[in-house]
Amino acid sequence: MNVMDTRATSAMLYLDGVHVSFDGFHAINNLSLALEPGEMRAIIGPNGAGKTTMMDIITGKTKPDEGTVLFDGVTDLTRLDETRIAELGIGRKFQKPTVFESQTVQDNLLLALNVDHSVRGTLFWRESRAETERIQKVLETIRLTDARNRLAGSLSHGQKQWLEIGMLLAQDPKLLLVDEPVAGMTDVETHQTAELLKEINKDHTIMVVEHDMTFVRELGVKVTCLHEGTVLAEGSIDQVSSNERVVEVYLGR
Amino acid sequence: MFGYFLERFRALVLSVLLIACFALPAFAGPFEDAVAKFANDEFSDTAEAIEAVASSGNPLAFPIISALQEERLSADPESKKVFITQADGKIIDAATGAVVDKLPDNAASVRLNNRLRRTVEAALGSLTLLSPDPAKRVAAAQSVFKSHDENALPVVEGALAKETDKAAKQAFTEARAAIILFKSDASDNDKLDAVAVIKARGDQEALALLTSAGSDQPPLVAQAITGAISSIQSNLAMWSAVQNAWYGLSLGSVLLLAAIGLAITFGVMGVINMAHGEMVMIGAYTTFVVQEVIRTRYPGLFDYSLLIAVPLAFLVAGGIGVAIERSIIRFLYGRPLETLLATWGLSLVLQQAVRTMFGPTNREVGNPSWMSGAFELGQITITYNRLWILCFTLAVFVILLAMLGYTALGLEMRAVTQNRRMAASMGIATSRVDALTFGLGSGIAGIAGVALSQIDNVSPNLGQSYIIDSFMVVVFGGVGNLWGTLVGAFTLGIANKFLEPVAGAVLGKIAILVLIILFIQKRPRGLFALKGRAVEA
Amino acid sequence: MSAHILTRSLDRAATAFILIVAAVGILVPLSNLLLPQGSFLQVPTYLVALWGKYVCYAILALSIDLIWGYCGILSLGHGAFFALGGYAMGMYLMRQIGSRGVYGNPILPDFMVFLNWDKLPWYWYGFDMFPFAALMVLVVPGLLAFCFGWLAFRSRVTGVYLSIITQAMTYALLLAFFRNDFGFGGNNGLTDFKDILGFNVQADGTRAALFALSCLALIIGFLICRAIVTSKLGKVLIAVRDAESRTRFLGYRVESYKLFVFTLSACMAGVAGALYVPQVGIINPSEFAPGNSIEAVIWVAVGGRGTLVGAALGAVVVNYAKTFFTSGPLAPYWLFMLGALFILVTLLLPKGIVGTFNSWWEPWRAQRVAAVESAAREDGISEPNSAEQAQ
Amino acid sequence: MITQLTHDIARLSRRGWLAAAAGLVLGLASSPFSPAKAADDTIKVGVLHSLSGTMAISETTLKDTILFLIDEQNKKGGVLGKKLEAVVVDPASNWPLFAEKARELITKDKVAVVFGCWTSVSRKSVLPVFKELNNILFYPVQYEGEESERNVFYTGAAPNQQAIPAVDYLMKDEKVKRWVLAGTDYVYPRTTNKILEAYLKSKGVKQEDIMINYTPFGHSDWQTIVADIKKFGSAGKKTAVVSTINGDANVPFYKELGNQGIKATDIPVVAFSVGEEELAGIDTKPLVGHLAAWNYFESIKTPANEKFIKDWQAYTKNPKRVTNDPMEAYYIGFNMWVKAVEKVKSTDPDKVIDALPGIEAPNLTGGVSKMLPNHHITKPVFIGEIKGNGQFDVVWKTPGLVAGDAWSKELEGSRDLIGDWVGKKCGNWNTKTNKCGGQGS
Repeated sequence: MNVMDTRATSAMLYLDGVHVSFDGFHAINNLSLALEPGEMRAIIGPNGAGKTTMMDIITGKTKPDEGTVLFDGVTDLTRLDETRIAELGIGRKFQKPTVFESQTVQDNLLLALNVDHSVRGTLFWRESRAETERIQKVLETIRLTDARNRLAGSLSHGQKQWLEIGMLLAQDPKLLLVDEPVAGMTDVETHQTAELLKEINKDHTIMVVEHDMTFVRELGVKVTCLHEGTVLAEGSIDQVSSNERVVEVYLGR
Repeated sequence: MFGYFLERFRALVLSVLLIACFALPAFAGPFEDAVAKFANDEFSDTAEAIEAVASSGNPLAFPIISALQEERLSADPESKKVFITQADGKIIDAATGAVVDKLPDNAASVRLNNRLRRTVEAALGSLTLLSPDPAKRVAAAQSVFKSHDENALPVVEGALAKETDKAAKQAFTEARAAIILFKSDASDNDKLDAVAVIKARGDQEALALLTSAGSDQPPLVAQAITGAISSIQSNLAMWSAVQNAWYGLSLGSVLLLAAIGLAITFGVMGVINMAHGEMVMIGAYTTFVVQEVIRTRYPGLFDYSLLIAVPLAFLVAGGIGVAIERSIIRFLYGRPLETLLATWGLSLVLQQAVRTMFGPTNREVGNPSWMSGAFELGQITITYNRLWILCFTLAVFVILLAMLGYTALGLEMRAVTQNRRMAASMGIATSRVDALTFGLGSGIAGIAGVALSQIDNVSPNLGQSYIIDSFMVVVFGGVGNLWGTLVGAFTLGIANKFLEPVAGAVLGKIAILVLIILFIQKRPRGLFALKGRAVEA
Repeated sequence: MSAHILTRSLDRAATAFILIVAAVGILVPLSNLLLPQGSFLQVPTYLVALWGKYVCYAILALSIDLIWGYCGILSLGHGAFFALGGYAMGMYLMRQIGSRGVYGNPILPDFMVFLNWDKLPWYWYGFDMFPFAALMVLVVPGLLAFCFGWLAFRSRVTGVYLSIITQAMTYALLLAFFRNDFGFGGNNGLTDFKDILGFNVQADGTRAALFALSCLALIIGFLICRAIVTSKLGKVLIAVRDAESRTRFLGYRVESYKLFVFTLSACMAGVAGALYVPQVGIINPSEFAPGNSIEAVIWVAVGGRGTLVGAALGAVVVNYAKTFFTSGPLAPYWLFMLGALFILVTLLLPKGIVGTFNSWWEPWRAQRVAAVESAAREDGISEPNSAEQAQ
Repeated sequence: MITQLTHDIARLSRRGWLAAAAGLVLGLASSPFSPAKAADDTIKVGVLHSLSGTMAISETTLKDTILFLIDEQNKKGGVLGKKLEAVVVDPASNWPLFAEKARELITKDKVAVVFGCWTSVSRKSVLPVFKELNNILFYPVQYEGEESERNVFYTGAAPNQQAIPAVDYLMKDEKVKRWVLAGTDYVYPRTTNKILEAYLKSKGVKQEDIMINYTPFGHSDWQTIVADIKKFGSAGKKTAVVSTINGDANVPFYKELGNQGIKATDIPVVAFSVGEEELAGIDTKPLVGHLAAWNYFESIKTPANEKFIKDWQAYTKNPKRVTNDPMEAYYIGFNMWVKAVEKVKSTDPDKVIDALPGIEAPNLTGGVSKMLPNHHITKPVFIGEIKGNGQFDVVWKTPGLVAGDAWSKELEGSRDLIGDWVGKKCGNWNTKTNKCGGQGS
């Protein structure tokens, strides 16, 4: 790992001049962005704006061609792989809900718990009261207590989204990256999710990518609009949604 | 004993030949006795007969000896009569030249062995040095070059003086040089000139000649010979790199041909078809059936048999491919590892089915005349069958690229593989496209079988020997990219052929496999991998 | 070792399996040795050898199921580890021949004598000692698997690509072992064994002991696999199988997990090979043939992957069928049947025998035990509920 | 998808486990080997040849041959007044399966004798079984020698009955000075080439005039090797190729030879594994004059051979079906076994084994072969040239019959060994130390 001598920035997450291209297509173009500790940030933008690719870069799935990605002001994420980044405390929820479908809800959470992840540790692992209680608490938060022994694959779409958020909670990361958490949810569920995220935001820094403007509005946080891999506008939801360019490329007139 | 005999015989032939140039005296009795010896079915008698006949000066000598070479000479062991079956089917009595109606029932063709075959070649070579056909004169001169028989020198020199054809002149010059080099009483200067001529020829024959002439030469000549040998050797070493490259291209074309169908079914559709090799085998057996029909019904069409087999093999293998897709593979989309197992089972069934139908032994597939033989390009030999296979492979590749790029089916295929649901909603019958794509891949494997039948066994095991190599090519080149398959095949082919002389065939192959395994670690998705998010989807 | 791992892995069904294998492992040799020849209950020696072979195959199948069924690694080269274990044992047996070979050379095996080798190659040293050979049975396959896996998993070669390079690996080894210069007897391999640990390999008693030992190895292998799949490690493996990158984002070092099970599985396959060789009497390069490895995968598919017991069952059933159909009038059709089996199992029985059996059985059982379920809820982690499993 | 296919082990029903385990036991218990009642009115003959897999290409014919010979014998009234009954099994080109099937034939089917195996490795694989269960194996294929076992009778050629006479012929009649020994990399070519190399050196051939080349099984790209042969052959000395290339690889090898224009008159190739059956798959016109050394050719005109071919073609209902050397080896071996059984009036293996040495049976080429104490037989050696019609033309033969040597006289390790199952009762008797058991120490 690569730790710099002094904190270069106070930001929890700091992207500077990031570029990445696939076969000549510039997916991310000179992207710069900073997330303060404890902040929740909503990212919006049209399809292909580079939202998911940005998350891939932060979590180590994609290596940028150039640019800096600093976590907690000291760690250069571009040098690390997914596992190391997850260990540092960055959790991610995927666009398409990704849970372990052939395992129970409870096991999904158990796997997500931020404990010893070594081969030895898992082989000789035994249940502890503390862990059971953590799981119990998360289950309550995501309202799946009754479904704890069901296979994750048998959950509804919305429940899976929640389970995945629950897994993030169990992981207890410093920074949560949440990709389209309300896609396919009913209005009520969307509202509940917004409440949940706000609740989580009390102890965690969060970055949310979302298309649902009602949801973004409900979160009531700073918004960044991406377009063609670069930041188009940044500010409160009202400022951004009144921005000429944003309206032109994304929201539509 | 034999060598002595050969020498004596050559001397005789040539001296008689020289006489024969001026007059044709007619001997009667001895000639007929000599001819009758062919009927004794003893190699030594046959040899004597050749000697006697060739030296007889009889106008029937040439027809008899050339008939002997082409196995058209038959003899009746009881009546001791010998017959020539002429090219037009007419049968004549070899001793008299009289036309006969038919061969006696117990007449058998006169047998030869390698020794006699060489005698016959030498006799014919001497008899044809003055042939009106320049090509025959070149061949005759080359046989003198190999035998460097001193007695032929006057004829060669005579012929050289009169010669107008450029190639024949060159051949006679070289033949003369060869004789002089071995002539013990030739002057040093002549010999040095001869060495220069042979050195200029520069091929393996020249090297062989110089090497065997190396002993007991005058010091000056010996020195020149040593110089010439090393110069030819270094020249040949350079050519051998070219030769390796050509072999590599040729092997690469075979690999490409075998793999290209797989590049479609595996690369484009993601179906791991372990029965791919069996599609190749089916193509080869189609060729066999086509040739059988042609042999029995239309022997004149034999040279076109492959042209007929190509479309048929495509249809047969493609049809079987479509049937497989409809009955098995379509139930397994999205489960690549299970497809692998099912198609492996299928390959066992197909192999055993062919074994039951055609028998377990190899089947004979002949080379049409335009695919037989070889020609020299500089100092390398290029065989026609390899050359045609290379051209054929490239043609198939180009046609396939064009098909995928410019036809409606190609467009639909690409659409379906890139986004099945979207393609379906655009009104493309995806299941039909799947079947046709698989059929196309299988059909191309069938075509590959036609080509491979020209260089390999046609047996039920044919497919097995190509399947692993094909997968290596596709994986190495990068899945889903036909250009990758092309580059992959040629890279592996050439690498293999440059490794083979150094490490031997077995180690070379192991080395290639290990290199591929290591390469996949470096680039898990092959040489020409697709990048970006789409890959993960 | 923590006892809890063992208790966790032994539910009643696993115990039953172990008891049955143990019973077979004890009764068959006893019947063979103690009952009079020709009596109805006596198991003839050739059946002991044959069944011993099946049991070795069952261990191999178990090792494949561990990585394929639970971790999603489809190795088409597992026969290579089996064969390497076999060769290690074969080398020991070869050295035991001593001067009883046809040439009577006390050091060199026969094939080296007639190919004019003047001394034993260095890699044959030590194989005259059983402990060393036994260690090599584990180390050689394990080391190869470790190196191969270390390269492949670290560079994230997965799925079909991994399958194909494992195939390339076993194919390369096949070619290498064919080479006589390699010093392993070339195509003929190692054969004509005399003694193992001082006992005649062809004696009934030795065969019976080897059979019992194979059953014991099957039980131990099964226990190890069970211990792994019922631990949290097992859950991680399934997570890797179902959603590899998700597992990474949770902070698991996926390649370490894969490497661990792959190496362990290779060691198991090596043990299976080592037990196979003295019972079969020969080890040669054809064991490396890619077709053999694919066939072993089929055993697992037939029995039901991800069930362990199914893998063992599949190995026995398919090989029994092979024995049965390669004799008599059906012999020429054996490949038709094997091929059809591959196709039908993947098309109609994708869960294999045990898996399919369970999916019929489970819903019915679920109703019956629904009442008991609520009581069992609190310790749900180690005893997951299957009420929802009806599919 | 996979997720649905597999289940956590713990979720398996307990009954499911029990049932599965019970199934396992049933599978083991209900074996196919409920000991068969050996019918008393027949003598069972085991046939152990691969009918599927890679070796089926060669072995299927031999299975048919034995069935044909049994059929002929039964027409004559069988043996000892009993009909012969063939028991055919398919070891599927799988070497361990050969051992398993051999065991099954002997133990379950109680066969009196087994005819089988083609590859050396299959013979090596069944050897311990035959020794342990004390039965008889007739092995009909030319092989590398270096073996003499009490339970095995070798009716194919030993190296001195094929390789050495062929090399002698080339040296004397073709004046060959330079040798390419090309083979597939397995034991038979390795040993044969070792023997030939030693033999050639003893005849004064220098190391640089011998080129040895090995290729993998089923090698199909011969361009480089054929070019190397051509290069090697252009050193000004008469060159020949001695080919121990295995069956499948021969077709592409000969095709490449033909296409690169290597004619038999320039560089003759003499092969030990190419017979009528193999040539049936090649257009032989470009190969005319290349050689093969065998103990039998279909084209040899003797009344016995003509009758054999006619009956064989009638039996297989295929007027084009060819015959070959291993078939003749079976013809001889089968008749020897019949004679031995009739001599001792029993099929008891011990008695038959003791009776066999000394038994004589006519071969198909006009001579009478004899079983030797080392369990090999005497055979004539023929050199044949390939003809345009896929047959061979015999151009040379040994004056008399050649006795098969179990142990090569050319190899250091086996020079002093002999096999003698009559006097010494030993397969590896050392004539120097006068002890049984190889070189001793």
